[in-house]
Amino acid sequence: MPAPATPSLTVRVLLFASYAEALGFETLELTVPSPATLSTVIEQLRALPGGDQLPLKPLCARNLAHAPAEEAVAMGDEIAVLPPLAGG
Amino acid sequence: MPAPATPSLTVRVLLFASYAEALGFETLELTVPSPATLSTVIEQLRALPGGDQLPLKPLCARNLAHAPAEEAVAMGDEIAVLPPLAGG
Amino acid sequence: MRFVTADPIDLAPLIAAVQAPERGGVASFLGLVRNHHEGRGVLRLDYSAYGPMAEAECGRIVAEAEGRWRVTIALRHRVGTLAVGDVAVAAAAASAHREEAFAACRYVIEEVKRRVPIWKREHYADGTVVWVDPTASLQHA
Amino acid sequence: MRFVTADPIDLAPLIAAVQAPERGGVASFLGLVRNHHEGRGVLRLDYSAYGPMAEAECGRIVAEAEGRWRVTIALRHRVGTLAVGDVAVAAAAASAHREEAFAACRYVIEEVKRRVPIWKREHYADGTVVWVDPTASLQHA
Repeated sequence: MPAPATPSLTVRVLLFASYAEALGFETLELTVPSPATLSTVIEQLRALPGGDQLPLKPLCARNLAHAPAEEAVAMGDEIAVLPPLAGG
Repeated sequence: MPAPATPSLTVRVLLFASYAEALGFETLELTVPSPATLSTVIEQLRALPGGDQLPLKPLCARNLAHAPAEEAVAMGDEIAVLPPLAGG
Repeated sequence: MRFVTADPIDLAPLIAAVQAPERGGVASFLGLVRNHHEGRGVLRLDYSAYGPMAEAECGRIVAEAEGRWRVTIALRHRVGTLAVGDVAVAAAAASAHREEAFAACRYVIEEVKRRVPIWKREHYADGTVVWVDPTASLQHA
Repeated sequence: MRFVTADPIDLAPLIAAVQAPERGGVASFLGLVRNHHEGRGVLRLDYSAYGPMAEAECGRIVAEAEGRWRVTIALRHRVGTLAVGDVAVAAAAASAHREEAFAACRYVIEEVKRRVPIWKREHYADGTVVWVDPTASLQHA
């Protein structure tokens, strides 16, 4: 019998402004082991080329709302990594 | 030799809004014994017909600036008696 | 007559008068004629002023605000007959520092209400006409 | 797009949208593009947003203000390329109570700066272009 597949989930990652420039993309479908939190997603992003320019704990949003690093992520979530906000 | 005249001074009194209605005039040349304060002026105004509708210590201005009741008045001053302010 | 006017007040030229390339924030306030006063329906009101002193007092208030905060202020108060919804008073404060713009704008409006010799006579829906006395009761906005 | 717009922002329609016969006070704030940032001359700047979240966050901020004070709020933030003096953000708060109008307007502007996902890239007179990071230094207005 084959070993059961490691459970995983896929999220949509959005980068903006200086972070998009650092990693060279604005959107990415990212698959991470399940269960996962926003920290898991950030760790994987930081392993990509240019990812060392992301802070260890960037501001994140999950499905259009601010969310803490320890928040769990689910299949299909839209995860945004937000550079320091400068509106107003 | 005639007795020296009692010293006096004349001021211009302005009334506004409900006070002008109560006393039936808006401006008056008023002569008061000298020295005098704003209180002296108010006392004389309160002795006029309708003058009992003025408060004992109304808001006053002297020469375009708020002034306390004990402030001295001088010949030619413009003294305004101000009903409760309602601007804004 | 710089501060007190019988003409309708428009906020836009006041903001234009205070804004400048180095001032990033403009706080402003409009006081409008309301349709009620202490539960009674208001149809319109007449504002009257002790004109020369109102000008002088507005000038002192603006100078105080501009001395206390790093702001430039514009201020207008209307007199004459106003209808519900008309602008009775407008103030704008521009600054490089938005907290100061807010603080100065608030100060100007509070001091105008407290110190500027202006009176209003309200015409109520029931036909009565009354000189408003804000010291006689709680008064808002 | 209710809150975030690429069109120039005019305060008058925002004030018109919130004023009502029972609301006697309208506090408002305009944030304008300044000609300097930390001592450097600014020529223009580009605002960009995470659009759907910016809309959602603005809606949450307005709902919070309207729940906390007796106010009606209008709010707009511009995106795209802005010149010095252009309006970047505008908020208006109408109330029967002027203290609440001021407090709510101030809250909305502070929370927009703190929470809404918008970024700006400043083009300086010396030819450099920088993503602005308000957390990196003191920031005003």
